[in-house]
Amino acid sequence: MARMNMIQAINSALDITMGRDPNVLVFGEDVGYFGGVFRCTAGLQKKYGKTRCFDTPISEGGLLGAAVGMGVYGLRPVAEIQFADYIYPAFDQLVSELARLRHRSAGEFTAPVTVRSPCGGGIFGGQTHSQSPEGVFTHVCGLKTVMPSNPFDAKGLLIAAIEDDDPVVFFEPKRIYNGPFDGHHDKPLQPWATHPMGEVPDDYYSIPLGKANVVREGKDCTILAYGTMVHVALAGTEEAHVDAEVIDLRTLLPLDIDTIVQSVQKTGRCLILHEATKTSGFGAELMSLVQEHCFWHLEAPIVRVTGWDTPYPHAFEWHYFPGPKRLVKALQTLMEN
Amino acid sequence: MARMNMIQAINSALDITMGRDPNVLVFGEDVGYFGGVFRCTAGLQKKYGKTRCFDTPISEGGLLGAAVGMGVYGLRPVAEIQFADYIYPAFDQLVSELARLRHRSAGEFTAPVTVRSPCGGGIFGGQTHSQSPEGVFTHVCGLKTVMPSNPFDAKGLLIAAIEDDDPVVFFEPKRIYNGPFDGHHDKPLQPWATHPMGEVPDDYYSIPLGKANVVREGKDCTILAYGTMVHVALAGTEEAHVDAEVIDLRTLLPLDIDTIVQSVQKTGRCLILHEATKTSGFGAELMSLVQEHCFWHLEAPIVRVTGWDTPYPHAFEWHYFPGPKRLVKALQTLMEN
Amino acid sequence: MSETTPARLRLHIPEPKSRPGETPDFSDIRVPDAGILNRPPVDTPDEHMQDFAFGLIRVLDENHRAVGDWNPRLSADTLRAGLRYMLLTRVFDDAMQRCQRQGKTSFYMKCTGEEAVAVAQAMAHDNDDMFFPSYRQQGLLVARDWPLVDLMCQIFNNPRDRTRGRQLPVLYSARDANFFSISGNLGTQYPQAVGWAMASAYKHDSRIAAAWVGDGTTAEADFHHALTFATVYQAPVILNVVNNQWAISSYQGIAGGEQSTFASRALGYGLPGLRVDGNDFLAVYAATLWAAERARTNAGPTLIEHFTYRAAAHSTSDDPSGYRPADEEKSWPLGDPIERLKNHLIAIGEWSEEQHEALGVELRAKVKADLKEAESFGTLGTLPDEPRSMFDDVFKDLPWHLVEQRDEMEKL
Amino acid sequence: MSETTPARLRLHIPEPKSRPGETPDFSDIRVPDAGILNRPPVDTPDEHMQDFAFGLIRVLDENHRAVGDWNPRLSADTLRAGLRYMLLTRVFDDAMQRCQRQGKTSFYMKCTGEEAVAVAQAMAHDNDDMFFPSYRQQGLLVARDWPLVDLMCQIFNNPRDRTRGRQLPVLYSARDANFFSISGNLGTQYPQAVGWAMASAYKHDSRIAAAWVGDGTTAEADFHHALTFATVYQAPVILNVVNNQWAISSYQGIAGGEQSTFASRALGYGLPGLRVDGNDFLAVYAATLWAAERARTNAGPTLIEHFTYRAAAHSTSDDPSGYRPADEEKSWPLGDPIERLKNHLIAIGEWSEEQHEALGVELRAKVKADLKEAESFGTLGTLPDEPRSMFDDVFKDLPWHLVEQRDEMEKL
Ligand SMILES: Cc1ncc(C[n+]2csc(CCOP(=O)(O)OP(=O)(O)O)c2C)c(N)n1
Ligand SMILES: Cc1ncc(C[n+]2csc(CCOP(=O)(O)OP(=O)(O)O)c2C)c(N)n1
Ligand SMILES: [Mg+2]
Ligand SMILES: [Mg+2]
Repeated sequence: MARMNMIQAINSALDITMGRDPNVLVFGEDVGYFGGVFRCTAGLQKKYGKTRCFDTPISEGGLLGAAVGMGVYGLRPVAEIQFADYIYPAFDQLVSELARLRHRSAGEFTAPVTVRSPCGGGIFGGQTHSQSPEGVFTHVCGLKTVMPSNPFDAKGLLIAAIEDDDPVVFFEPKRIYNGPFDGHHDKPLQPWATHPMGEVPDDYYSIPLGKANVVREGKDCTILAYGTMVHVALAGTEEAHVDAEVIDLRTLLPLDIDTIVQSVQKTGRCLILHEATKTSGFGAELMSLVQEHCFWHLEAPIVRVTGWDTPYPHAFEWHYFPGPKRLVKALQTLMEN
Repeated sequence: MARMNMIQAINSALDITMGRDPNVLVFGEDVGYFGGVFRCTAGLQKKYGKTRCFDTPISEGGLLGAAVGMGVYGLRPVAEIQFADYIYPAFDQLVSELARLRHRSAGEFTAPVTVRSPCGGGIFGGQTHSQSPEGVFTHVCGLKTVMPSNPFDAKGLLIAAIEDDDPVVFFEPKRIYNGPFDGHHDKPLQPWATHPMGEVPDDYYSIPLGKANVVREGKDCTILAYGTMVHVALAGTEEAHVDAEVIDLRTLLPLDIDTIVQSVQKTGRCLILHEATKTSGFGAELMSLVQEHCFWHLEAPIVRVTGWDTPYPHAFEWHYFPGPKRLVKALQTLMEN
Repeated sequence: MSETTPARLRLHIPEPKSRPGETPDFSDIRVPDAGILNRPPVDTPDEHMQDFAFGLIRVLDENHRAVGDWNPRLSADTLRAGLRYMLLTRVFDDAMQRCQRQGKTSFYMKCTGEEAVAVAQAMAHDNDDMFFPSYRQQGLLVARDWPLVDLMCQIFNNPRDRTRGRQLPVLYSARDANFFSISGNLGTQYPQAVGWAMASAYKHDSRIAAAWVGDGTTAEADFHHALTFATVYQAPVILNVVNNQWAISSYQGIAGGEQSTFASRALGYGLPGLRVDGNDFLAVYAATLWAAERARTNAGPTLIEHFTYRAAAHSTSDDPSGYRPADEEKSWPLGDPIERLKNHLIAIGEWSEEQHEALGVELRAKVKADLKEAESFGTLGTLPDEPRSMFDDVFKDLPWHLVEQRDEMEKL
Repeated sequence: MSETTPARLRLHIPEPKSRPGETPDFSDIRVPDAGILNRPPVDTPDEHMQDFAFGLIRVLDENHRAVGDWNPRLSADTLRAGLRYMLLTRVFDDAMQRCQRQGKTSFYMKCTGEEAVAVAQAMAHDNDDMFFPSYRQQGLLVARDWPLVDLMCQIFNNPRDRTRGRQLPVLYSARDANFFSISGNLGTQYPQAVGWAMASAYKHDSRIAAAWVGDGTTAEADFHHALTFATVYQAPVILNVVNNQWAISSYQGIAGGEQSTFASRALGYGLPGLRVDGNDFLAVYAATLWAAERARTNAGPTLIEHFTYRAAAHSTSDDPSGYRPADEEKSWPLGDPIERLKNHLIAIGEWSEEQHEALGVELRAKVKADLKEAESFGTLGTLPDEPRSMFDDVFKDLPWHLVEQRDEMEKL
């Protein structure tokens, strides 16, 4: 057991899969010699050589297109999109090609590509370094979408994603790269070293995609969260003195519906928490599924706590970020009803 | 009053706005001399000249980027994306630029661009000529999203969209270009000429964005639909012998929430119908809003009837298309509950 | 401050020289003599490759002789094989077009007039080279002896359709022919081919990749992506632009062909661009051999512009009389690829009108027989499979929500 | 079948000549003498523009003299103005970098070593020409006499920030300076500039547009989109590529600069590409005048590659010692733009070390005073506005759901 922050855990996942499988290639903007602007690929070029971990031109569409072709050849490319905000230039290759190839060719051609990308705000990145576009990808048939909330999960889920024969979009909440963040931006940063989920085995293990994790058991209500928001959920729960069951979805698609339904049928109340903008965000799908599966168990309307429907403003980051204060208030409404 | 099909109505809207405002330019792939693969821009180049209605290179990203620049200059560009399936190469210019410009520049720069694009299936187009991506755009702050269901609305809404100072994505369900379609593909096509909504004034009028239309009053339940599905909703209602209130949303964002809430609070039951794939489709947002606003009035779970979560298969079009048969069954479940 | 006096700016909109009602006008097309260009070494630095990007590589001259440095000196058997494949492709196209008119398929696209491109290139490549085609390279499959019955079944979406009715007809997939699944989205295969070639190079393999787009598609982002990645990583790939003068109703000037050639796009990336008479079987064959040798010897990628003409409609949904003069194709200065190769074979005494006649009869009979067989498995309307099959292959394994939806569909 | 014997393919990965710990090595950069290239008419057909895309337009020679056909023959006052703007830009950069270290702003980006590009170009343009910059052309605003206090307030996101704290610092907007809102997404402004220029041409206006991207950004789709639309519609636009050798940690070879020049990209589109010594104020000024005259006379667009060097870190979040030799900038063969113009002015007897010294003192004092004023309105942490303001400008008018969300926020 070692202590790793999320960057080290991701680096370890890449290192281990590259070591086990010569078909795993890692590339993206600044990922080669430099090791990535967030250092997730540090040391990999030195260890595995220039043709296994390298820089690409600043062309998200091009690097995704090339990744699809490499996948078709038989490799397992792991492509980094430097910021999730910059995944849009690659959108056509992602949704029209990568996601559809297996289906349109009836399985003749497939591309097991993993797309890694840091997402989310809380780092003073302004509107073009803070977005959480995960919801859009859950609307695209043929893609799996993952977002870990801690180093242990990040490593296990990334290894599973790379080994998965379907394309996976793997979002990394950059705000928690170095430590958990519960939304109290005025508090000093807690390093992962002091957090149980910062304990990460050095060697190989994987966490199956599609399985959620109940990070806190409770009976008053159910909170559905993922990524950074899991920590906000836990903090808000304590501060609201509500015995909430907190579920870390880990994989958004395919979704672990059973764990969700069981919990909501038990608690009768549900709150959905995400950083992405509200309208047509993934919270809408979660709310719909809970409504469809648990209608007769619901004792109060399901509640969404999300980012506002505006671009992520640089100056008003903490007014925008759905932190504990908003969560506590929402939990109170949820319980009063 | 003239009789127009949807193509003629759209052509008339373009003709009238070009006639009234020299800043309106119309362009896209094959829209110039030829008049568009669906003929929506027929005759406009001849009437207004090559520099007002012209072909663009096959570069959706390029033509959208150019449209943004034209908008910044002070023009009102109307860009056609030949098929909604091909809007993805323009995705970055749409969501990162067009949608955000006013906000990021605090109003210093704006681009009143209208993006027209035929969407939807039922025309043997296969997976790359049948998609309904509207939901994705409702998740993007700063874009308005419109989808008409008939010639009269198409003309009035398109004129409003072009005159609107915010960017508008205007989806045209190509299956109903020539006549309403209720999902009974075996029945002969009914031309718009024989349909009341095929009666379209020759001259200028506009229909405000953000206002839904109750196309059928009813008390048993509420059906939320738009585009082609409005006609399926009306057919299914008759066939299920359910007195449903059918609401044609017309504009998805901003949404006419009042009309929806009023109706559901009256009926206590709600069904949502769209052709797009289910997971994280716009139906999820509709279901969430209804759940949030009408929870205490709901007598049964809200139901979604949508396209399956697969690419649109060429051979199984009618197994994929959410037609009256599926609607009737869903209405029965909805009423039984 | 600029010293120029403010002039009134003008917006330029490119226009073809002739439109419906006018007489076809190709007077702006310069047709250099065959054989005048030399064949440089495959590792020639691109600054010395200018002439090949702006000129036109041609082998067959007015007297139907193969002349010059680029003459690939092919055996008569190879030439006859090429002629046969081209003619078979044309006969196949005509037959499938008829099927569409008869309602046996929803859609079809011919490559009439462009047969030399796909056929000569398939023959010049190794059989295990990987092809990333557009929808207009059916000749690649014909020349790789892929069963026409299989293509027909894909077109008919019948139970023998290996893609199980998933795609629009003509968007073939044929992995066993090293022929990539065709996308409906233009140009996406271009960077994919480069990625495949990068993988082949990474693996120290010897297989190279080739990709095709049309003149209109060069305007897409993926064209630039492919050229950029190809030059940066010196990928073993041949990037082909089939300039058939039209993109549905837009002539090639709308794609940027007015100010320069598509072959010349390569020069700015430090790559050689070869502009080839696309209706000259021998020229296409020779240019492809050159680019293939270049790729296989780690000398780098090549862009080839095939200068040809789309003699037929864009597709069965298109009517060219709406945007170009009637039978403009008859005035196309570079002639017809099948006629030209036939005349060459006759000129060298290796073919005759009678043999050609007989070949036509034989191939029409073959296609008729294949069609009969394919139709016996069903045409448009016969479902290729159980409807439930549409849920397969979205993912490798069906997730719960697709199982649920499949059950819902079957309970209807 | 290919006649080449299957070779083992190799994947090529470009590498800079020197990395940290090694001595800087620019031996592969050829520096032609100043003044050797002629200045062609602005409507010269692009096939005769080769030399300008592969050579290097330079005016200042080793003896600090302005030589050759491209010498714009600027007055001493103009030259002194240019020197002043460049120095002011550098002083401003240093001050803002300090502010970031002091926590007065979250982020900053310098353009040290590249000042000549933005300053000379702004001066060569008409004031009503429209600029679509990247984040490294602050010199454009300085040279248009835009108040530094306004820029500082944007950087500090204080109540005087005209963009109301919406964007990351340095992503300025300055409509009154005809300076377009800078996007965080690389390259998107390129086709937008072309569209703006098309609109200006459509309106028979006389204003032209100019856009800037870095070497790395040329790989983005929008680079190709811009060049394609510019050539097709012959838009009155100047497309600039500032090749400062680095894109964060990737050297320009990763963007495709290894096999050809960025200026040469233009040739394949039938456009002239000018490759200019970006650290030579006079050369940049002259090339810009040429391209502006070309655009304004409906002769077409131009691509200009400014060959320069990013002397500072990419941004305050970056540390170049991780990927390039320490003080590599000292070995840059084209020197420093401010030094070079200063030496030229001294050489022609229009300037002195003393005056330069005094100018430095004056500008540092000016920036200090401006900073004092800007800081008086607040720095990072002082909110630019009411939080509710973040809901403005998403749309022209607030739709109900934003009103609802705004109320929810305020009720907290
Ligand atoms: C991304 C995308 N945009 C638009 C289309 C619609 N479309 C199909 S074919 C075509 C014309 C292509 O012309 P070209 O590239 O010259 O190929 P050709 O048909 O001449 O072989 C267009 C615009 C598409 N399929 N994909
Ligand atoms: C679409 C997009 N991809 C990636 C980034 C991240 N990024 C910001 S600056 C930069 C490097 C740009 O290099 P270059 O174009 O050479 O400009 P320079 O910084 O050297 O002036 C990168 C990769 C971005 N901002 N936008
Ligand atoms: Mg074409
Ligand atoms: Mg750079």
